[in-house]
Amino acid sequence: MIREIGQVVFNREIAKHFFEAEIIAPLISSKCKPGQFINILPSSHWKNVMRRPMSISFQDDEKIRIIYKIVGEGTQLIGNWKVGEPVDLIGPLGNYWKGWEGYFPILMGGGVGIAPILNLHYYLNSQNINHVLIMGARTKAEHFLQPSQNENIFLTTDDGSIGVKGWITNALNEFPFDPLKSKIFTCGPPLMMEAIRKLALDKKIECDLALERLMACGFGICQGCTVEKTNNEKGTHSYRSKFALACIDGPIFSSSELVTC
Amino acid sequence: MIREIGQVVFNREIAKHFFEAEIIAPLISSKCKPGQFINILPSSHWKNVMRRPMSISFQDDEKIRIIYKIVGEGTQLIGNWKVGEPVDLIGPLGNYWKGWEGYFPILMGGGVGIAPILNLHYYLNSQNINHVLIMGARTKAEHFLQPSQNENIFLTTDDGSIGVKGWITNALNEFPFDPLKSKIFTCGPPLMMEAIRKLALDKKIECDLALERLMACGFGICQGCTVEKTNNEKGTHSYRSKFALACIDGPIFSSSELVTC
Amino acid sequence: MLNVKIKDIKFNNPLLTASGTFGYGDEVKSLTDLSKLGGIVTKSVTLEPREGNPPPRIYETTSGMLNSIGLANVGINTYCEQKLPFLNSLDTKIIINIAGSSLDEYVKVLEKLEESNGVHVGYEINISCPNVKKGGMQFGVDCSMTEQLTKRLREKTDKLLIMKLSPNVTSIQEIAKASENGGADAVSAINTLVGAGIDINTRKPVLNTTFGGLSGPAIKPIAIANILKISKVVSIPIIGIGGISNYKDVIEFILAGATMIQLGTINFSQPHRNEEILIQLKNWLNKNNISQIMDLKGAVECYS
Amino acid sequence: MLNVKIKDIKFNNPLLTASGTFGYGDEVKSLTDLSKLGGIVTKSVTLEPREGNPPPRIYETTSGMLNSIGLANVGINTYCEQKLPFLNSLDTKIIINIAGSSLDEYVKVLEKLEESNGVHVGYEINISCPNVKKGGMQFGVDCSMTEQLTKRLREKTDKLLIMKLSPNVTSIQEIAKASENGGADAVSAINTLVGAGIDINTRKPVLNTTFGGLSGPAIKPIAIANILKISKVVSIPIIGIGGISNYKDVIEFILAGATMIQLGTINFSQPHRNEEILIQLKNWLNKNNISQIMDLKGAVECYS
Ligand SMILES: Cc1cc2nc3c(=O)[nH]c(=O)nc-3n(C[C@H](O)[C@H](O)[C@H](O)COP(=O)(O)OP(=O)(O)OC[C@H]3O[C@@H](n4cnc5c(N)ncnc54)[C@H](O)[C@@H]3O)c2cc1C
Ligand SMILES: Cc1cc2nc3c(=O)[nH]c(=O)nc-3n(C[C@H](O)[C@H](O)[C@H](O)COP(=O)(O)OP(=O)(O)OC[C@H]3O[C@@H](n4cnc5c(N)ncnc54)[C@H](O)[C@@H]3O)c2cc1C
Ligand SMILES: Cc1cc2nc3c(=O)[nH]c(=O)nc-3n(C[C@H](O)[C@H](O)[C@H](O)COP(=O)(O)O)c2cc1C
Ligand SMILES: Cc1cc2nc3c(=O)[nH]c(=O)nc-3n(C[C@H](O)[C@H](O)[C@H](O)COP(=O)(O)O)c2cc1C
Ligand code: FES
Ligand code: FES
Repeated sequence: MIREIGQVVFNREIAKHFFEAEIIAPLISSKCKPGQFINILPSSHWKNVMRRPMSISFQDDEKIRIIYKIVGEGTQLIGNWKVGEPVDLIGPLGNYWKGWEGYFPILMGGGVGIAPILNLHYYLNSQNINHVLIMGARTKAEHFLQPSQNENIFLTTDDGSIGVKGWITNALNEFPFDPLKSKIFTCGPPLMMEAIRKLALDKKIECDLALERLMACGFGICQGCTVEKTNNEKGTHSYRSKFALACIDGPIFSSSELVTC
Repeated sequence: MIREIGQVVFNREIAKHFFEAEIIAPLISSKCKPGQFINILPSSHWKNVMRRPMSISFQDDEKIRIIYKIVGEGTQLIGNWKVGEPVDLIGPLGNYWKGWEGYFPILMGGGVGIAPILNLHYYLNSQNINHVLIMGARTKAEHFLQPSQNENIFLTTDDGSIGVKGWITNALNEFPFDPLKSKIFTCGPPLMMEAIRKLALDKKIECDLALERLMACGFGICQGCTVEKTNNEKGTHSYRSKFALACIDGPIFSSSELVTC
Repeated sequence: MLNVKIKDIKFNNPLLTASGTFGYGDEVKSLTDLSKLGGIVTKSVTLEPREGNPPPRIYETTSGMLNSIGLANVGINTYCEQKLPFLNSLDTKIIINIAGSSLDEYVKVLEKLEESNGVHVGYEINISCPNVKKGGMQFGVDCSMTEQLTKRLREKTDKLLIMKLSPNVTSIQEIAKASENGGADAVSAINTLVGAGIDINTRKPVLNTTFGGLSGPAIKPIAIANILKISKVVSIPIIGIGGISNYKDVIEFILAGATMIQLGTINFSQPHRNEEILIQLKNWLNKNNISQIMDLKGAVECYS
Repeated sequence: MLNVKIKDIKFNNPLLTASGTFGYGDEVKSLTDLSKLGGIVTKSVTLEPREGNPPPRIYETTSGMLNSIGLANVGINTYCEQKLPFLNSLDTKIIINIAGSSLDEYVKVLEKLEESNGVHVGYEINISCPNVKKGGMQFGVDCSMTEQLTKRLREKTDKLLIMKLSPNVTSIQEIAKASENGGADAVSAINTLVGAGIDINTRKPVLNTTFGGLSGPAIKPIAIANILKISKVVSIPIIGIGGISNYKDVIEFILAGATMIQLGTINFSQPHRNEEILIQLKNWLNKNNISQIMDLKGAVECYS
């Protein structure tokens, strides 16, 4: 984890309400792994006391990308980033996706939760690991991928305007899989993740979920990004076995260890 | 006094460190008088609790102009105004230049204090009232007017790079005038104004000065923009005869009623 | 949908303007429609005229400001002669804020106002001004003084009697209870927090008096905490003050237990904000199917 | 030019990190050079491990934040085993912050640390945490408790003993004097201010515990006022805390009377800020021909 001043390569709308920015940040990009995130200072005039965390949606040796929705002041400032502008980042942060060996990976991303899922998708592709990618959105205009039965890419929309209509979980009926030999990797809105978590527990499918919590630091010092865990195993960090920290113990947790998403 | 959403016509650098913006604001421009000011919300995201006051440097039936220096966050945001952008103004505020009847007006502006002086200069020109205009700056690059003996326009610079070298008061030796029949109208940095005030008192020249004070409201309700006055005449507003308010009793005061600039 | 009641007084909506941040209404009337307000709380008036503190009196801080105006005002006699007629002419409810340096002074000012032809609906008693040497805050930090003062004023008036509380105390609950025991119809909170600043170049304090009162959005979380605390211990209405700048803040204060609120520092940069807030409040209530804003009063749902 | 001394301990510069905002240094060491710091004040440690408060524990406010971490920590035993060796290895001065629910608890924790092989230079005693039900702030608002606690701890250690004061009191001066009377080497101020917030959509408090502590630039004017007040009544050094985010703030606190300062909330977004501040402090002192930063201590020039 380091602080790096990156440089914006592009910053554009890729679908309705969805933006993508590419940043030259060789130190972070050469270290990060799919599932990790960065913590962003939206502008040098930023007066709020917290940075804004964003998952890494793509990485190569030199560059990283983020995919974001404009929801408030911070993301609005990020939306204003100009090409060539220097941007202040801390990263890579958090744990990363793992444990697909011996499983058939089912990747499920909804809303801006697609970012860390997409990065995993690229990684599995690069390793020629067969998997399924399901992306959920409210409507066609919010999708920026094409569905492709061949490549195992499925889309869902609330209104059925493209892909499978309804909840993202409906897409699980579109292809055959063995619950006991599959593992879900998911990120998205809390309600969506909670539905997937319950389904996974129900059907005994392995499932890892990337959570969002309000983060003051992103690297373990404020202890604010608490995630309540079910198992209270007494360990050295007894105080973190009940309340884990999303930024260093997570953001990725297993469905079984969470009380709720 | 009203709140008006103006629209930026232009916003450009007119000399080193000096910027000028023109704003369509028919309600304010049709009411204001030379010497008055507006109070500006630098941007709709402005998180500070105070607006930023600026003197009106030019006015016609529809438009007003301001001349400003970028010194902090507020003026930086004003510097970012784009053509066509809506801007939130309150004005016209304060009292205005008056009392030149029977006097030869000597206008002296220094730094950004040129703004209200310039507007008076335009007005006197429009009324064919003979007067002198003296503008002071540190160096040639900060001047945006040409000196002109014909038009009675004199410049001074600290370094002598254009016009008269040294203090703005030096320019008073460049033309003949009768102290007892002249009146100085001035605005500029506190030290400059204090020098002019003392000179005026000394030489018994009538002198009105436009002061700057930190202003929370600009229209008389916060009572923060206090100016200490010499004469303690007991009146109805006894509490304002010792401590006047720069925004409604001023910003223009007579040299004799001030304790200091 | 927005109207609220304190004792027998009906206000069209819960928005008041805070003392010292709206003058007497005359300066602002070209900037906002005063008749739309729930009411105006006037700048503190004292027995004698006060010239206030020497400059500098205000300073901008991060998301807030410091002030040490020092209760500059015309004094109660001039007030009755010159300000009351104008206040009487306004189409909104007037609450007159009173300050003093001794119990007697408060009482005398109130008596003069009771004898006047003012049509004001009540009084807000400033026992919490941090910016004067004598009086002001010394009352607001002492329970028995507060109770005594409230009692004496209560004897003199049937109009609304509101005690304005200071946050600069270990327990605001006790002062609130003392006010209730003394017979106040309501308490308002909070006044400003004691703050200071120093100019590093001149080494001088940013205020002539060194210490002043901090107001603005910066203090809102402190104000909310105080409303929550007070609402647990008194049953009289609470008027919430402190850093309110938009309709969401108004709802937050009401959820915390406030019956009305006051807009303060926001009036300086956005004197028309009250009008915007009223429209947005109505829209929000409609969208959320809430028929009366007072259904939200104290409706916060604490975790445990 | 930047070095300062408290009792016999020399610090390279006046910058400490505030308890609970810098972990134990391990998490941050890849983001900033710890050896450049004047020192680190560690997260409060208690006798038993504490899991802290349930989520949500933090919330962003206008130019500040609320927290109710609730002293989550590993407890003194694990601390001595696992944290001390790392702290010992750091090339900077360590001050260990202690919290407790009773006088005895504070004393026991301090005793354990005295018996340990820690090379820390002193203790900061948190008598001002607003986020735990028992202990914490109940000490910090009571003079005789404060004096008693200070005395008992003083008997047990020759290391630096610093009492950390709460601003949530009517008179911080009295608590500061009690600390001095009890034998403290210094006081630090301020801890967070009690604050709260409510989510208007869910109607739930923004913190699980309803009340939390407000920190960040919003509170700086309040912190400065407290430093000025304390510096009038005690002669022991003051360590200034509260909303510091740049070198100008550091100078402002020192002019107000602080000998050292602590960076708190700023560490979350700018963990390297201390390094920038050191460079800027030196430049500023050079530009102003000031040879020792301590020449500025308490050098504020009040108007009257
Ligand atoms: C690990 C992690 C990864 C994330 N990845 C993405 C991503 O890839 N794309 C994306 O669009 N969004 C992502 N988010 C959410 C993103 O951080 C928020 O949308 C953003 O912070 C909003 O900031 P704002 O100032 O625009 O909005 P605000 O108006 O300030 O806040 C809107 C909401 O955003 C959330 N938020 C605000 N500040 C923070 C913070 N410091 N930490 C966490 N949440 C915050 C809160 O839920 C808040 O209610 C991620 C969050 C986390 C914790
Ligand atoms: C009546 C009046 C007329 C003015 N006319 C002009 C003008 O024509 N051109 C021009 O460039 N400047 C003018 N000023 C000064 C101008 O208001 C400040 O330069 C501006 O407010 C700085 O804001 P900032 O956020 O950029 O800087 P900041 O960093 O916030 O402040 C820098 C300095 O600007 C001054 N300032 C800041 N806020 C205010 C405020 N609310 N009221 C008064 N002063 C403030 C203070 O002295 C402060 O120390 C005028 C001021 C007054 C009172
Ligand atoms: C410039 C100024 C002057 C004030 N004068 C008074 C006053 O005369 N009497 C009073 O009771 N409160 C006075 N106050 C306090 C406000 O009424 C209010 O309690 C405080 O500012 C907090 O609210 P805010 O954060 O919305 O401004 C004053 C506040 C400011 C900023
Ligand atoms: C998240 C968080 C946790 C804190 N934990 C502690 C603590 O454990 N012990 C303590 O004495 N102070 C604690 N504090 C208070 C800080 O040390 C400091 O006094 C306060 O935040 C004010 O400084 P600031 O405005 O610079 O943050 C904590 C503050 C924050 C924001
Ligand atoms: S965000 Fe600070 S500990 Fe996780
Ligand atoms: S600026 Fe508010 S009274 Fe003058």
